[in-house]
Amino acid sequence: MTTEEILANLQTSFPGLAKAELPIKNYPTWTVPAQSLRVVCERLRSKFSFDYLDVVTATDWSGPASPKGYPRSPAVTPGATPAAGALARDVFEVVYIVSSLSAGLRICLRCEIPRTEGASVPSLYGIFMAADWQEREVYDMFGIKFEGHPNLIRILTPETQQGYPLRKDYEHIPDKFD
Amino acid sequence: MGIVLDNLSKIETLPGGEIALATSDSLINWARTSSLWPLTFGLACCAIEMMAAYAARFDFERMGVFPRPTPRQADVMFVAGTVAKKMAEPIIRIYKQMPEPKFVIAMGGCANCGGPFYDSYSVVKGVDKIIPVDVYLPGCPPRPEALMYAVIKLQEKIRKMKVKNGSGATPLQATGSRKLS
Amino acid sequence: MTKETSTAIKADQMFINFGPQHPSTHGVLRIALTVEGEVVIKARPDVGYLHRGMEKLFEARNYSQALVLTDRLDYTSAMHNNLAYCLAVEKLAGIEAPLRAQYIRVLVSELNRIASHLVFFGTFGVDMGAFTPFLYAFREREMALDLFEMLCGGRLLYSYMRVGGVSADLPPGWIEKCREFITFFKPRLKDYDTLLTSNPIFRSRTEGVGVIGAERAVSWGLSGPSLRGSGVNFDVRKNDPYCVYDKMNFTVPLGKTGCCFDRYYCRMLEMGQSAEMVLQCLDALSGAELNPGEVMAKGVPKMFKPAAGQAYAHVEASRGDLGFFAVSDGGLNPYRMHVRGPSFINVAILQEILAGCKIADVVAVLGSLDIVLGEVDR
Amino acid sequence: MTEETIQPKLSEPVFNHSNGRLLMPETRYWPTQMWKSPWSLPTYRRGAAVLAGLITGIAGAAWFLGEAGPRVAPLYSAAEQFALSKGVPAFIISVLWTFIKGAILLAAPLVNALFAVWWERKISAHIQSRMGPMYVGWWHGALQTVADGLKLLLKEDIIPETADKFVHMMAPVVVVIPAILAFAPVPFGNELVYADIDIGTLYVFAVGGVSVVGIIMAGWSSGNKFSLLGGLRSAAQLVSYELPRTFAVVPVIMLAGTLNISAIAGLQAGYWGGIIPRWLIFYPVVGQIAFIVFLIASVAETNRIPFDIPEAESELVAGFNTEYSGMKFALFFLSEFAYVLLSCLLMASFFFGGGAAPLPFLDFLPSWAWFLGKVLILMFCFLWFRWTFPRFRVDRLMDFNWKFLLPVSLLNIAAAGLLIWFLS
Repeated sequence: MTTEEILANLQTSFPGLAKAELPIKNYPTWTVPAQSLRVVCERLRSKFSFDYLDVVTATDWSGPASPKGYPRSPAVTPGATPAAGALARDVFEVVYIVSSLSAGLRICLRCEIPRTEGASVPSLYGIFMAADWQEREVYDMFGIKFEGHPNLIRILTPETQQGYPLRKDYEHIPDKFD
Repeated sequence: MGIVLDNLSKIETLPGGEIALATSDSLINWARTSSLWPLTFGLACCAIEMMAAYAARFDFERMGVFPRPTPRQADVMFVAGTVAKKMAEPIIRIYKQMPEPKFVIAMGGCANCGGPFYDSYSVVKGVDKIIPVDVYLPGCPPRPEALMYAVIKLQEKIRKMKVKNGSGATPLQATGSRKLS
Repeated sequence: MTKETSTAIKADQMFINFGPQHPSTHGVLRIALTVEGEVVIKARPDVGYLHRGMEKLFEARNYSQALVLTDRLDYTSAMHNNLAYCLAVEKLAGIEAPLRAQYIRVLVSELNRIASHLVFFGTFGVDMGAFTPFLYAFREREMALDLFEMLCGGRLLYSYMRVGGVSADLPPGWIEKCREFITFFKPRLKDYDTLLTSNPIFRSRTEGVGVIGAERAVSWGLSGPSLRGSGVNFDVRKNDPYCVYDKMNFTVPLGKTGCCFDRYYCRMLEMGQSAEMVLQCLDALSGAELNPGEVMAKGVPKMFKPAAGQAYAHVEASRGDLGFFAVSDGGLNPYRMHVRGPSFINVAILQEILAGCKIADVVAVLGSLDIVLGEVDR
Repeated sequence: MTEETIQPKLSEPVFNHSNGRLLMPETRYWPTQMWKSPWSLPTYRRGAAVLAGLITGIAGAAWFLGEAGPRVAPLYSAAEQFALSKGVPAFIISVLWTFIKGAILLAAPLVNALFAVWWERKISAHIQSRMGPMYVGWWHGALQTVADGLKLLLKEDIIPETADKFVHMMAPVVVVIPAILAFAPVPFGNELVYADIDIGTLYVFAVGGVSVVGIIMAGWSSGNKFSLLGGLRSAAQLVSYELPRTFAVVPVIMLAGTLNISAIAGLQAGYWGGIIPRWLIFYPVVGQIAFIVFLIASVAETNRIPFDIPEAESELVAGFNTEYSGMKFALFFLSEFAYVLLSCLLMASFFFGGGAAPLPFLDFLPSWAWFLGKVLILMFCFLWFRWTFPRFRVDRLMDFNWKFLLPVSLLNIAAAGLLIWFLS
């Protein structure tokens, strides 16, 4: 069964599911509305044997990274600031790559959520155990809450960390070690 | 043995005391330079080169460098790698657990000044911000030979230590780790 | 220590802080163990003691500069990191490396896999209390490092691969030296087996310890030898071939039960397969059909702006499926670069499989998963 | 893909391809060259020559010196005569003599520690294709242990805040004193024994068993969880392995008919058929099993790999001595090597005929030289095990003891009974 057929099959029950405009190269990329993410993944796993969660990550599309996010100003080369303002919009894009080891298929799921303080998506914990730490990492870096995750606390940064570092508007507050 | 070391400098007042003191200094320093026991403690990439220095080709044990797993029995700490802010407190604690006289070698660019992560939000830019450092060893990562060179430099430093100046510790060590704001 | 661990301890239990400074945590991992006598009741791995904010730093470097940071991820197999990064950026920018460069990439990746697995073999031996394998493994590893040093001047962190190829062709005499190394190395694998693998004490320490079933391994997203030790036949080199792996002739060793010994022995067998692949690459490279000297794609500037887009490329690194997710907005710097570190995902399973183990098994399980903290914490 | 914006000016890297560092044979060679023919390397030949010279030199010196026991006796009687003629009471002489002998005996574990630690480091290095200590002292790091000891003596002595201070301080003492006391009835050669008591075997095991209390004290009082676990592990291990160790000696006692160690060693003099020495290890089945059980249990008693779970470095950091620094730690080290020496001395006396020469025509060397040689060979076994085996897990260790060693040693006692019945 190809990914096209799977998509057609799923679209009958989830009309929000669609092919993404800007796909990941060489990967079938679908956009999923946040509310049906968990159900789609459950269906993918149970019906189409997509049992392996490769990646959970996110992108902050709000524009170029603020230089204040670095304790010392990085050596920014001229022209490094992005020219393409067209892509900038006020969303977080949560990216999942799931794969089926038996069928050798890989699908990228993308889920756009508005860029607010309490931005949240449903957690995939329970469907894929691999989501456990990867979601914690995304929470740590972006502050995106994963609803239903049993242990959503910071994982990589120290407890003294202020703010979410991978947000583009992150501003570093010097602490005692700087 | 602290009592002996503390009172050893009083020999100087005796006739011929200076010679005796110089002899005991050289004996003590010989012992200390000849058996520098580091802590088996690695942080990042440099730790692999540190392991290579212990291993067959470079064989640190030729110089009497014999790794100990616990800070209580160690003389020197190789801070081998990037010091993340989360790791800073444990490093200070380990340093405090080591018995005097204790030495620190900052191995690699990260431990010296932050290295390639000089502009990172979660890296301590140089381990000398949290503990006193005796020898700075540049490189990313330094070769095992370089680490041996750092140890030789540390030995040179130890040879200049005198019992007269504060129970044989280097001046910075006498005050312990720096106070954090 | 978080509140969660300090409150839930009963009178006959004890809380042990395993790490971050501990001889056998392979870096600065911390495991919060609740033990009852010698038996672990609960384990909570705590990572982040080497968090360097690498993904943030990628956004402040251009594509060539960012390559240097990738070396520091999994520092025992830097070539794989370089390769995965280069593949992702090449995909993003639409560059294709020349065939000779692809062969060299496969060659050095496999050589680095040998070096990396030797570190595993040595440190696993130390975890088990046998110190000598460590020295033997490092003796052979030094030879592989000599070859790398000849190739690019670096012993540990290479930055040898570049976007569009590799930085330099093989130096004269390298191929013969490499063959010499492989012929020396293959009999040493038997030595390792006699020294450690066939030791009954070692077998009793590892067999049936830390069993991860196939389904559980897949669900937790394990990859690499840790996954294959559980009998799941998944290898990126076979299932999603990159470079010239589709032309290579090799088998993927599989374990049966998923215990520590299976994971260990998968790695040992993989070294033999890697040695075979190195020989195949050397044969191809010493022939005349691959143009000597043509190791960089033509017209790749030092600084470039890929068109806006997203790409994901993954390789089979020594520790598993290493992926780079790159997003470009058309600027000089990556807009976002995410690293799927196999160690990071592999180490998460510790919280489940350590419960019920002995304290001595903690080091066995941890050692058999073969994590590198640089990749876990990034 | 867009055109380049800035082209940084960098000089091309220059590689010295033809002779990189790799290809310089004087400074670095690959193990391949070593593997082909190690004897082609001058260092190998020189090392072998030095080793052969050392062995012959020591043997020659031993031959020249001859038996120590018979030479000491006339010295002692002459000194006694001299003192008696000056009017010193006899009991003072005997007390003084006891003290002098005690001081000489005390030197044995101390000198042994200095030597054995260096030797262990050299042996381990050569097993692992390294060199070991090289630069400290005049020859091959000969003074390495002296430097280590001096440095440890001068280190700060830390007593942790959470420690039970008195017990923490006493623990090394409790470990070391029995280790030295246990040497009293052990012979170092014919007539070279401090206290030739009749219950020597019993005494050694009884006194040696006290050290475990010190280890438990160390583990408990340190206020460190790793130490505590190490102490508990050592309590379980040492008490368990005492049993097979003692039972392994029972056949020896049955065959010899005495508990006096030097008498046991003396009974093994002589040869069967003029060739095979009448050592206990050559008694069919019983001797070999007793020796192997005793060897294994001795390795376990001395906390060495594969039985070093009380100080398992990769699990418990340093086990019971995690919190010990400076000289206290050195005392633990000293006692460990003292027990290794003691085990080797016991094995040499029980199973290898003490000071008897292995072949009749070799008895021109004095008994203490044979004793020393046997002890060194047995000690080498201890070091060899340490650098070859992995470590047992704690429950497997107990299984091994209770389910294998103990039954075997009990069966061996029965077999010894059969053998005695058969011989008589």
